[in-house]
Amino acid sequence: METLYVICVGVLTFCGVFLCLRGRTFSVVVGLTMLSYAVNLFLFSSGRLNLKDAAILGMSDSYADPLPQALTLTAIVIGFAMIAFVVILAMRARADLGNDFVDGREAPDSDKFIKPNKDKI
Amino acid sequence: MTVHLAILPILIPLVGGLLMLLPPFAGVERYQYRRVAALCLMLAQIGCSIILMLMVVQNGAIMYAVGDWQPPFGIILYADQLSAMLVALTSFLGLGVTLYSFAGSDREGKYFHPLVQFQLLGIYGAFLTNDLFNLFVFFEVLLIASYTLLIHGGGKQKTAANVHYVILNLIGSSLFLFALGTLYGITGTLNIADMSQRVAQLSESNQLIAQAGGSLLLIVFGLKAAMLPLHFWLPRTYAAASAPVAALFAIMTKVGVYCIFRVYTVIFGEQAGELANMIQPWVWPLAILTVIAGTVGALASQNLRTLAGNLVIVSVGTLLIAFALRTPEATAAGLLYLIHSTLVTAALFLIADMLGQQRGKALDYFVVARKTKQQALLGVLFVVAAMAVAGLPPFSGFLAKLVILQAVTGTEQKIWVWSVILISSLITIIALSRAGTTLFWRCTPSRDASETPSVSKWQMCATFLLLGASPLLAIFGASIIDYTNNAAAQLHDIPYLIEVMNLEGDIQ
Amino acid sequence: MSLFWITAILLIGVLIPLLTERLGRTVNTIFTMLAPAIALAYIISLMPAVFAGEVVTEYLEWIPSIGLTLSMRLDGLALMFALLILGIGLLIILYARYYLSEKEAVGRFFSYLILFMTAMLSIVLSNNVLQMWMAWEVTSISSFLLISFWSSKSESRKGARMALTVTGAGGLALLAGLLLVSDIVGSYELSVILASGDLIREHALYPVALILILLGAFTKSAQFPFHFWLPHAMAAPTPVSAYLHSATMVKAGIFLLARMYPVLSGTEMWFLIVSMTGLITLLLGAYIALFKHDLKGLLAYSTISHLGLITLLLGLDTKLAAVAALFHIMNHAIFKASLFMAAGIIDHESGTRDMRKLGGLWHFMPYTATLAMVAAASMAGVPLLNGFLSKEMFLAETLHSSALGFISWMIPVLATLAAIFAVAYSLRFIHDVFFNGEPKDLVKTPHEPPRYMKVPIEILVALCLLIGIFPNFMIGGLLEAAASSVLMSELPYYSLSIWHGFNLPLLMSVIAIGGGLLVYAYRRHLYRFQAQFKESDEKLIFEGAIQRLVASATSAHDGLNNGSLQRYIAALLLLTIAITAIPLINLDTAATHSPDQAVSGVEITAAIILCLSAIATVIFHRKRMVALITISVVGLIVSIAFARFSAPDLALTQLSVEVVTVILLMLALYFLPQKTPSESSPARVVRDVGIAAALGGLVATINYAFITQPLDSISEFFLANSKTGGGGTNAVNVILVDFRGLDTLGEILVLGIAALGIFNLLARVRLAMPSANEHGLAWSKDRHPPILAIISQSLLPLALLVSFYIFLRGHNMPGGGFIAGLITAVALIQQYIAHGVDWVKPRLKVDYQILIALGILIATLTGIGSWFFDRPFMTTWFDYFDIPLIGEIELASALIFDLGVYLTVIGATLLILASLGKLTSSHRPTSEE
Amino acid sequence: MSFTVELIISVFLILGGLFVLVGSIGLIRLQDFYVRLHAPTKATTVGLGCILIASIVYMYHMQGYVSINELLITLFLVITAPVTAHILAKVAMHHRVKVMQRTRNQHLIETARMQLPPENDNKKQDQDD
Amino acid sequence: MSILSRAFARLLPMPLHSLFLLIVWLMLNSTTSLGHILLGTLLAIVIPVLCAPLRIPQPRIKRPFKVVSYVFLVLKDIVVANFEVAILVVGPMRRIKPGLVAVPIDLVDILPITVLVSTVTMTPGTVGADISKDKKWLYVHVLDMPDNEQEVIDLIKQRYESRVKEIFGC
Amino acid sequence: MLDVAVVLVAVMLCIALILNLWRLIVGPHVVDRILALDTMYINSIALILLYGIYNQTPLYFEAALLIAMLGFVSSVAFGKYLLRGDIIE
Ligand code: NA
Ligand code: NA
Repeated sequence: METLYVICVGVLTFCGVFLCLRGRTFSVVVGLTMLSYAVNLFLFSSGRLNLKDAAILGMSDSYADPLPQALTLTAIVIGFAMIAFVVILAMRARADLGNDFVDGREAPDSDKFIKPNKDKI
Repeated sequence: MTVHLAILPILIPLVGGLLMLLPPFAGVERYQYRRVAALCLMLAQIGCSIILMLMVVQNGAIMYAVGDWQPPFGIILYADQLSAMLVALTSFLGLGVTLYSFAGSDREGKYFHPLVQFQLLGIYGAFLTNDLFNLFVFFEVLLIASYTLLIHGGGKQKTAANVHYVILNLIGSSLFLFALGTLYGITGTLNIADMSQRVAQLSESNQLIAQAGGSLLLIVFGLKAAMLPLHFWLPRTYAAASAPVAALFAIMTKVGVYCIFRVYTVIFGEQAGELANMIQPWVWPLAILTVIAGTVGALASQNLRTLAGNLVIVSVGTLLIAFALRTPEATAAGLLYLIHSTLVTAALFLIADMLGQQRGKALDYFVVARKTKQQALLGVLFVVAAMAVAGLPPFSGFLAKLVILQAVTGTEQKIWVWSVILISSLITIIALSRAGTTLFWRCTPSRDASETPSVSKWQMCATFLLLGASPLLAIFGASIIDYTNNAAAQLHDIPYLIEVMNLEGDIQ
Repeated sequence: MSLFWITAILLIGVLIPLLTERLGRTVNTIFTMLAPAIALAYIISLMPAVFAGEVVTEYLEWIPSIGLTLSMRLDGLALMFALLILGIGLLIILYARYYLSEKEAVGRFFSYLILFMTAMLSIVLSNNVLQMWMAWEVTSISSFLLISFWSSKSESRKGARMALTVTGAGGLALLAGLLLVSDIVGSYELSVILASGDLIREHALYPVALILILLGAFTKSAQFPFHFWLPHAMAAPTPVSAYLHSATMVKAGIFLLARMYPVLSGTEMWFLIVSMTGLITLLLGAYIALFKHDLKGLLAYSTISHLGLITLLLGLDTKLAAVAALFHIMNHAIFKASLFMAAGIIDHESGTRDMRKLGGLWHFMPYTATLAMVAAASMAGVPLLNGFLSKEMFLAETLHSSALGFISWMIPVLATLAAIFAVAYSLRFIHDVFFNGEPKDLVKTPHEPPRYMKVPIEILVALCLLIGIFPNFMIGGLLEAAASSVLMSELPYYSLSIWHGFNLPLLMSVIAIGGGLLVYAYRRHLYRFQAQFKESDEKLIFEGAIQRLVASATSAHDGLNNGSLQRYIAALLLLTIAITAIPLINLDTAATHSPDQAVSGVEITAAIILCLSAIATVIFHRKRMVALITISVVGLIVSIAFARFSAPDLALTQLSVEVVTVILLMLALYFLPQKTPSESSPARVVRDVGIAAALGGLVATINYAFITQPLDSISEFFLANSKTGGGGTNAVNVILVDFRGLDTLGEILVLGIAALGIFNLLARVRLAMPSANEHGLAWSKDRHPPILAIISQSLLPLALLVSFYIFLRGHNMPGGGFIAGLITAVALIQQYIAHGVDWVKPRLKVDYQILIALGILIATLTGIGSWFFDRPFMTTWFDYFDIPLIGEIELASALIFDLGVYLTVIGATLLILASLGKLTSSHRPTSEE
Repeated sequence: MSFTVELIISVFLILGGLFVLVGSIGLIRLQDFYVRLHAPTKATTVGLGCILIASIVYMYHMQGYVSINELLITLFLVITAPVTAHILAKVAMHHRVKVMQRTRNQHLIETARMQLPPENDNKKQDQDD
Repeated sequence: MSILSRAFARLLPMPLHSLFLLIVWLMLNSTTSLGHILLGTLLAIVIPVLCAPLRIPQPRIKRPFKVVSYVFLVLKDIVVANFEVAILVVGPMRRIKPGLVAVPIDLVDILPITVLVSTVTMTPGTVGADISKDKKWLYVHVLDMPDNEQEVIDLIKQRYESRVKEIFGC
Repeated sequence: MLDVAVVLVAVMLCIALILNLWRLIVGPHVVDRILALDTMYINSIALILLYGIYNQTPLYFEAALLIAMLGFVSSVAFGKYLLRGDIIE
């Protein structure tokens, strides 16, 4: 089981990292999402793999390590907030820079766009 | 209230920042309310951090068990001289930033003051917590606040810089979690003090795993600190940020440096057996290369903000050198340098902004442009900042660099460190003199300057506050060096930490 | 009064000219002279004591722990320099009053000048090497400001930068040298260092320290090969040149050599380096001076030459040579200052300094001409003038040197040659300017300067004469005091008199004067000879070098920081791989670890699906919509995996987060290109696959390494205390809201800030919406399918009920505020999807910003509440109540905390969506198909 | 647990499993999207229904009371599954997804796509040819 | 009286709905304890009030008991037809003769139409693909079209639409 | 007997999931992939319920319920995207 598990974590990391190295914001965001799955599984497994018992008291005699679960939960939520931010940032970059290259390079882009209006709010 | 002193620096900006999101502080037209609130909050934080510092000096380090759960189980805030000092430094910087923003930059976007508060909160938290995962959480707080502050004011540059900054840091956060998973998975604890004890007792193969986890942390902290080759994001980011934000960011790299000091002194410090000094072979060359990279960048900079950003990198490299020296003396020297470089580089960003305001479209680029309206004032500020940052006497930079040079022992180290620091100083002088002569003296025939905005009283106040610290640091150098010496000694005193945490005998 | 007062008064003196500037030039000048005058008077009052052999020292603690003290020392050497600095300084101030025009910032000029004076005085009075070094650097800075005083001129700026760069570099070398010396001695106090000569000379690091210190001295004193900055510093106003390049700035290096003479001299190395440098500089300066057409240029090279002379004397390493050096320091300062001032007057009154244009000025300004001629004669070493005396001592000393062995004769020969040149250029100075025809193309008619502008020159020229005629009376005591503080031993016999009888030095002097006359007479041949060599402008070379440095820095920097995020990420990952792989290489994979748990077909299937869909995401990543679908599968399987590994809370959270994330991605996708063109080169793909595979392998290895080890963790505590201490049976939830509540507080804060940030990101952006998909297919006209609308609205109450259920049970069973909040949010998102923003917004009148703030505030205040029970932040409270009919219920403060979480999650999620909705709802601009 | 109960649970489980499987087989085998849409949306609902019943019965025997909350899942699925199918059918029509050659009244797809009433019969004849 | 009833109407805009929520609450908690009944009632009152702004008014169910019989009828049809579909799916593909039909519908309100479409879609072999804009035609994709397409139309209209009409009393 | 049935059903569900994935990967149209994803959601519910029976615990019921709810939302969102581009216009 452990071998299978770490292979999955490795594959997810591989896919996430590869996508993070692409040149477009969207691919990078997908890569980050993938990477966060790998991270969550990795962090979670620091409490070891418990196939039987959840950390709900009274439901059995031995329990899974609840601490990594709580940590992973926090990590998931924070990851969610970050991914949400970066997704919208990607949109903003498209609006400001006219393309979706992560390097913000000026490239012809078929779609027209409107630049942000600069009035103060 | 003094019982809860250790958590007040976190709670004041938290509650204050939240209140600013609620009526009567919320709303575009209520900015005056928010300014008053922000000022009060900053003063409260400064007061609180000073009291904290005094308390720590007087009564020793404070351990605050959040939720009344004792170490190693609960989240522990640990205020020793080092963290108290950094909290005070941060709040001081925060005051400067807040004051500067009153000139109008706080109205260029929504939520400026709450976000500054949250950013400060994150930084305080990172300095105060003694729990690795909690450190991660505070890192994320300060990061998300910085992401948001970075785009404050809007504009292409900011967006483009933010894309890099955010993505790199998200990868950094992922690595942080990998590291945390590894360290928890092998030591079974999150409390830094507890982990330091457990690491020392690991089996040989587990030590290697812990080393892998610990090494991952170096990447994380190095990225925040802008250690080579993780520094690429910094100049662009800092140059793009609006001035008060860039000034506030001056402390952000120091958070990374602080974490390197804390984690590799406590967890992988002298007591860690095989793992002691494990990252030294990496930090040594990287620190020196960081200084070189920052220096080269400074010379290559096209505008003052980028130059200041590269000087931040130089300062980080210098701090890492201080870390790599591994002695309490070097740590103390590093701490002095940390205070100095934070305040002065922050001031330099503000000066760049004020210059930019008065130079029209040329902004702070090193090109011929119209003469600034307040040449004398800005000139004096620039010269003082430049001298301080280049390490010229009589300002703090000289003192800080001198102390670091003195802390180097061993001939080989001396050759490297002295030559790198001194040559970097020289090139900084060259870069800054080129910058200054162009910015102030290469002027087009002056046109009507009546439309150019003058430096506002808030901007002046803020810059004087930050820059004024430089000569003061030099004048009161004796007591400050005393303090940093004690703080460094306390940092290196692991048994003391264990004692404060009541962790003796926790592990047989 | 103490020596510190001198510094203090002068520091105040820096401000005085700025404050009195408005009162007019004359008043301003008088006030400016006040501070130096007081200082001078005080120094003079100390003269008897110093002459008596006393060393006046004073000491004030500053930062003793690093050896930085305010420590003053007034011995003979310092006295001599202090008198020169203050005395000539006062004359310069008076001179500058007339030199600078009314329009110029005289106050600022005086302020810089006094600052420089303070620094210079601090160098010579310092008894602590660190303090001395500080002052040393301040002289560099203040001279930078003075040289660039006419900042609008390019040559001023460049000259100033060059001076700063060269002296700055030397200063840093000096610091290193001083630190080394202090390390050897163990003290930064000069008194201690001066007493430790043998210790230093015998130390292994002596050569390094010597070279570093000499670098400092030579750069400052414009010794070859660092001499090139000095002529370009002539871009400064003449008072500055007169001051800095006669008595002060450039003499700082000489002072340093003299100061460190007791501890550094007396070795072969010292002799070779110092005397050879001095000799080359002496000759080179004198030779080049011949060819300069600019008056100040001539004087600058003459200065270089004389500095070389002094250096050579100090390098000769005999006691008498040292005395001669000190003597010449004084003489040179006096005649050179007066010459510079004279040159300034000529420039001032005729509008040019070019000797090719000047000529016959004797008719216009005979008085000034007389003064200048006397000073120039002193420079040439004509008898009855001070320059003659010290030069003769110098020539005598060159004869006594035998350290170069069989080529020792070269030193006197070359010295004589230099003297010939000196006579020639002095002659040229006089002849070409005051005689030799008529002036050409002058912009104004020259005339005598104002009365008081000549006073400083008169005084100095008088000194030249007086010292030249009555040397012993005039400066005998001072020289003796200075010499004894440099030599720190019995003084050698020397006599200060005009006539020493016919001897070899006299012959050399005569040869020099005669030769000089000849050289000047036949100068055309020499000029023709020199014209073969291309004249090089050091300024251009230096600027060029700096620019090349900048250019190479820029190309290095830009080559590295090419703005490519991919490169930055790759650098990050490669370092990660390198740094973590090393411990893992040593990891014995066969080491003790527990065997794998059994694996079932379901798990293998799930793993296959997970890996395949992850890889499919990579393969399809350019078809973005498909990538979203495949990554949804990944998310689903990860959630199921959490369920499988006994983490129901995680499964629930991951599920809901995953759906919201995918919805957000879809929202973004609408505004982004739908497809990515294939743009990565195969080589790049291979590189990236390599990096990704290495990191994936690394992560898997680390994971496997610890996952198979037994774990002794702190978790037992949580399980044991979850119910009794935290009041809940779901240990995960109790950790979240109690044991580690601070994390959760931070987590919702992150979420809240992210929402605010997203609001900010979208507040000012208006994106055009594509009116068709990537294939050009126009969007469906059916905006809100009614069936979907009906079903969505009937699901809402059900979803709210479920979310409340999940919220309430969280403490004891899987669930909690976060999941409940997300369920509510998703149900509301469904309403947005079904009805659109325009429809939902007016019906859902909630201010999400307030909701977020309230949520976090509730959570925080719950934590603060425990203060009222004298407990640390976030200490929770719970109790069980038995209520009739209803039964036992539990009340816990954690529930209120969780409510905060719940509200924040709803507020944050909806704020994000509402901001996104704003983008597209009203008055949407669409791009054409 | 009595044999009968076990039998009932097993039968329901296997029945459910079979239907789920058949639905997924259909997803693979059927030849165009519209036809494929029939297989999983229906077979899986019944399949899942059976497994849910098995679960209810099982939990009743485990815990001693009827834990009918599984019915809630059924309820959700019953409400939502048709809507999903409806939306996906709309998508397919909107994108003019390829339809099997032998489908009758193919012209109605375009009509439905535009949400128009069906047109008169002679036009329909034309299209059929 | 009218005030009371109006207050009641405002408090309980959809009594059936509220009852349904209460039942679901008790189902969720698997309990009939008094505490949960009280809490459930509270929720059953509060949630519809909260959701009210987001509702498009729809005709009420006039004959609740017809709902039960309708549900059982549909259930039976689902089970029976599922076997048919299952056989079709497993069998040779060429036997499948798909087709589309346009079913004229008499229902006016969207809720009854939704119920009808859902029913059609739930029963295997037919998918309610779309409704015309004027809500008079329901387009149905049929998996295995009988030769006479009217059979399908009649089945839908007589077996389901008429019953839905009865339930909603229109 | 129940054990055998559970294993048998597990095998069936696994095959079903693999088939779903197959359809999801081969497409050919995006809507096919969405249909496959939706089916996967439903099959996962079955798998989780089966796991609950196998493990004798009701803890995973909520996960199944949530998949039912969220799977619907995500399928509809995908569909809406393909119809209108903007899912919350
Ligand atoms: Na002439
Ligand atoms: Na507690």
